[in-house]
Amino acid sequence: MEEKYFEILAEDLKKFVNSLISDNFNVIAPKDKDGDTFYGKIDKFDEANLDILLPKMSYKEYLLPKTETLFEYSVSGVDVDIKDGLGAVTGENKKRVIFGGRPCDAAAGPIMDKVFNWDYKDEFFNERFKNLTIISIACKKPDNYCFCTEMQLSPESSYGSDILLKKEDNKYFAAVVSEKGLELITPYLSLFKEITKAQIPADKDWKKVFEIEKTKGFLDKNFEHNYFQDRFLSCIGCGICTYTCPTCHCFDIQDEGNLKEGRRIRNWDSCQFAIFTLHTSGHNPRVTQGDRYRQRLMHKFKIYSEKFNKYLCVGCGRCSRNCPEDIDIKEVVKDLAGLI
Amino acid sequence: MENIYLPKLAEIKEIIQETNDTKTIRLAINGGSIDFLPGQFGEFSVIGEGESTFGFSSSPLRKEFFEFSFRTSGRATTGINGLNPGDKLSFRGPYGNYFDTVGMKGKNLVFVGGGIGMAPVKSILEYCFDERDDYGKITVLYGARTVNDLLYRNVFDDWKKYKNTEVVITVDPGGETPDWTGKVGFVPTILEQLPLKGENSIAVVCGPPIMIKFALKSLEEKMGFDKENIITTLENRMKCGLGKCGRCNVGSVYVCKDGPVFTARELESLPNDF
Amino acid sequence: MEDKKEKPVKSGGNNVSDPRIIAFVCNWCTYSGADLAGTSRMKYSDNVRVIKLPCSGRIDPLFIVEAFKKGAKGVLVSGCHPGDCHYISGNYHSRRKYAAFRDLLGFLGVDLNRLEFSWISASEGNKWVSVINEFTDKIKSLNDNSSDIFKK
Amino acid sequence: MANIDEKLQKIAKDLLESGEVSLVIGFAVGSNPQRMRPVFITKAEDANRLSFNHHAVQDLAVFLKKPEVKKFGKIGIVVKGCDEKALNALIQEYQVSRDNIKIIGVECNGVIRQNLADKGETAVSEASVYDKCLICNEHTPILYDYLVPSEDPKLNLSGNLKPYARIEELDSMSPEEKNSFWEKEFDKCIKCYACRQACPLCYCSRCIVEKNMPQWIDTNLEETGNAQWNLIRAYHLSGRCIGCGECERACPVNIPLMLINEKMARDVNNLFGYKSGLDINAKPVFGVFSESDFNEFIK
Repeated sequence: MEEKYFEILAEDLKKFVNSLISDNFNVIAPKDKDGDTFYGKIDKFDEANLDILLPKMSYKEYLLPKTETLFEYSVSGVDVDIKDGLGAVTGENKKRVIFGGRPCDAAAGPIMDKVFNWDYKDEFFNERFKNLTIISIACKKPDNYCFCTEMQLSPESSYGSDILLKKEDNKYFAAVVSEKGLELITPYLSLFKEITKAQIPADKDWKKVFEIEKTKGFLDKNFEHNYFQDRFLSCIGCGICTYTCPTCHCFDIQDEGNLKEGRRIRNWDSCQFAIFTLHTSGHNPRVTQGDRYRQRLMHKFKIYSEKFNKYLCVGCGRCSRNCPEDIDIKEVVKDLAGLI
Repeated sequence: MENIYLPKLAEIKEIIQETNDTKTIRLAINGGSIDFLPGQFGEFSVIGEGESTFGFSSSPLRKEFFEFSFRTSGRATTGINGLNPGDKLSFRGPYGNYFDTVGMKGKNLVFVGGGIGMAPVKSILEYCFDERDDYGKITVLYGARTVNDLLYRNVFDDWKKYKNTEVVITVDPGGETPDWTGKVGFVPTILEQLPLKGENSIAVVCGPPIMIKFALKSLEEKMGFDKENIITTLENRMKCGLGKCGRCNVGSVYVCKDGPVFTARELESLPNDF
Repeated sequence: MEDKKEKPVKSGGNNVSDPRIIAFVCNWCTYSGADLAGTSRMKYSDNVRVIKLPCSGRIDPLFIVEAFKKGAKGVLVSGCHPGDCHYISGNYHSRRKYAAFRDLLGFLGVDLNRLEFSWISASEGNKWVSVINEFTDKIKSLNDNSSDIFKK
Repeated sequence: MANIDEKLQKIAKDLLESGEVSLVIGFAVGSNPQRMRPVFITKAEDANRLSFNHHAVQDLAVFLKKPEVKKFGKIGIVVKGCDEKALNALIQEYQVSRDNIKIIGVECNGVIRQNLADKGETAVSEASVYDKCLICNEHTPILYDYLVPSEDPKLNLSGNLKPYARIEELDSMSPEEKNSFWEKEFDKCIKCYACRQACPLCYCSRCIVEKNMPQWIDTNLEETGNAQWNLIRAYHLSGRCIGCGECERACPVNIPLMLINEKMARDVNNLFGYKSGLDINAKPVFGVFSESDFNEFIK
């Protein structure tokens, strides 16, 4: 689609979001809770915290819920009755809008989309993705943990967003980059004033600190390098980095219930757990935490990129900020880029 | 719109107790087999106990049933172990790549299996028997720890009946019984005693990692097999089988999609992560 | 699926008037006590399902959680009187465990009226009957809508 | 501050040079000046990386359960008072041998809450430290081989702030109210198991949630599975938790886990007169019993 550009006053943006809510959209925005900020459903515009750099968790759960029912079953005798779980997802007719997220979070959508559709089509994901409209706000001031610029994005990138807002004083510039975005604002066009691309302030020249290709180059050749074992002695093997990550998508499939009735579900899972690859025989290909953290790096910066020509990382830095033992992935990736 | 995680229900036709902890289960959907190719696998489960990954062990050309073999060890297999003929088993698949049966045509074939690793080998082996005229000499070498650990004992004699075919069964030293008439020795050792040449030949190897390691060495170094002509199948922990759940990736491959069948050449380029 | 959940409820179901109670009992004292009640033709509420274990020391708190998880409206744990344990000290150990576990459940919002502990010896058939009857009455009197953290 | 760092570095250097230990686990400056991180020193010349200040929130005793760390054999470890209690509990439970460990105790007058530190807080005060610091009786570690004294002023307690005040609030609520409070909290849980992994006393090589025959704890990340997991985690730590607060600090969704842990610690103390982690020769509270134990709840 040809991009369209608009200008909207801060007060009109508020009106716009409030109208979305009253028109039955589920609006998800950064929201203060227990002294931190998380994505959550808002009932009015003022509940959204648009000043925070990034909420503590990503909004991945709106694409890949923590637990998803794949199907429900009931058994009588030798007969098994299976009720497709997809029905419940398509039943969620109410459309969701993610409002006030950052470009890095938005970029995670298309990155995950590749995994869920590269071969078999995962309709659970697709159905949710289809019904999600993403309005992001460009960052002015990334912090030290951010590295989206190195990850082929930027604090002002519109990749993955449907509408990208840029704030200036008391107004916002809106770049509508998808049909979905245009469709969303069309009923409210009176609040927007169409402008040309030239009228939007140009992106800043964001400087890279390191070259991610070099990190990949290191990972290509140094599977057995001591770095992994030494550096990740301080990793305690919790799943925080993977669970707060907007792009980590690994899951587990489990049956829950009894032999009469129950459901098959998929749950979030993490490559940082020893049990992730543990075979029933007791053999585990990834014995140490170093092996497991290496796998996370490999998956993000090598395996995924070799398949899909992009990286499985948007540089949001959540894993670093949330790590209880202060393992900073930006530092790690930079180290690796320097080692080659 | 299709839910790719939704299983089909297959009816159990027959259960063959192979050893005291392994069984082969013969299944049918709508009274017959499904379309699959040798080397592929499926996700099998008793609904309520979780899925488990097994390779098919029957020839896809035998249309009345399809089968897999399993060893009872965890929750899913314990559940399957409790089933009887007539019960339903949930099944997803077939998934993964397969043996290059076309490329094998006209070649001499060597099949090497160890323990329960014989299951996927049996599928391709019986496929080749079913199309016997397409292939050259067939040599089967199968070994297990003890006589009682040998699977498929009921079909060894059938295999021997095919023309131009040599079937060698061996057990590890100490695993023989007084009336054992087969060989005694580890699979790689016995393999080296066989009159095999790498020219115009393809070897299919599957078994425990240590057996694969030494068998590959023997085939390459002693018999002159080219790495492209040695084929094995990998087993990683899998959940979805669809290239999504992220569990089985090694190097830059998803074993469930890009595998499980790999040549020794391809294995060489993978990191030691399986 | 929805209609199938509404199966006809047999005795000891999950409705208010007929709540299911799971009793974890020790093999040596309480089970024999219950047995005595039975052989003496004493009548007691039939809502209870007895699960026999070697000793009250074997009754892991996980069992209690599991019972609630599966829909039990009440759980009774019962073993030998202090000093009478067949294994000398099993019931002393379990008493400590349960004092703490009970506190924890209470703190997390489980209605402690649904969890009962008792010492019943092999000769106390009468006590078994009264404990079961009283417990059943208590559970029936509770507001069934009180949710608990194990179930939706 | 620098004085403390020098002392720590000297001790570590001597220990490594003399071969008394092959690894020193300590703190070093982290990814920003308001963060400290664990550091693993194996060479005497690297000892100068060691540092300590009121941002050293981690409990380093947690690393002693890692097989990769155990391999080092004799280990020196930098601990605050609360962390040292974890060591005591580990020694009590035969997880760590006193002979294999050199305890480098540091006096601590409180560590600053990490979310405040990340927002720029650098001063130790009643309002900026964790609740655990407000009730701490072990500012000086109980057991140590070396002690590095603090140069921070003593924590000034006004008494106006009530640590873990919500415990009493909850205690006075009805079961329904408590239930709905915890339901909301557990609903946030994402089962990342950071609470377990960050806990120095959660050392089982295979956790109960990782066992599926039988499946005691539902695998879902919804109400039922989350509640069961949090209940069992708390139960396994009652009478053992030493109150380092690492579970709560690590929790990415801010579940107030310390309310449960502290509640259980208080109850165990009330019921059995036992506080964990104080004495390496004491028997764990659930490993022993008394004939006169609390009996009122049993008919």
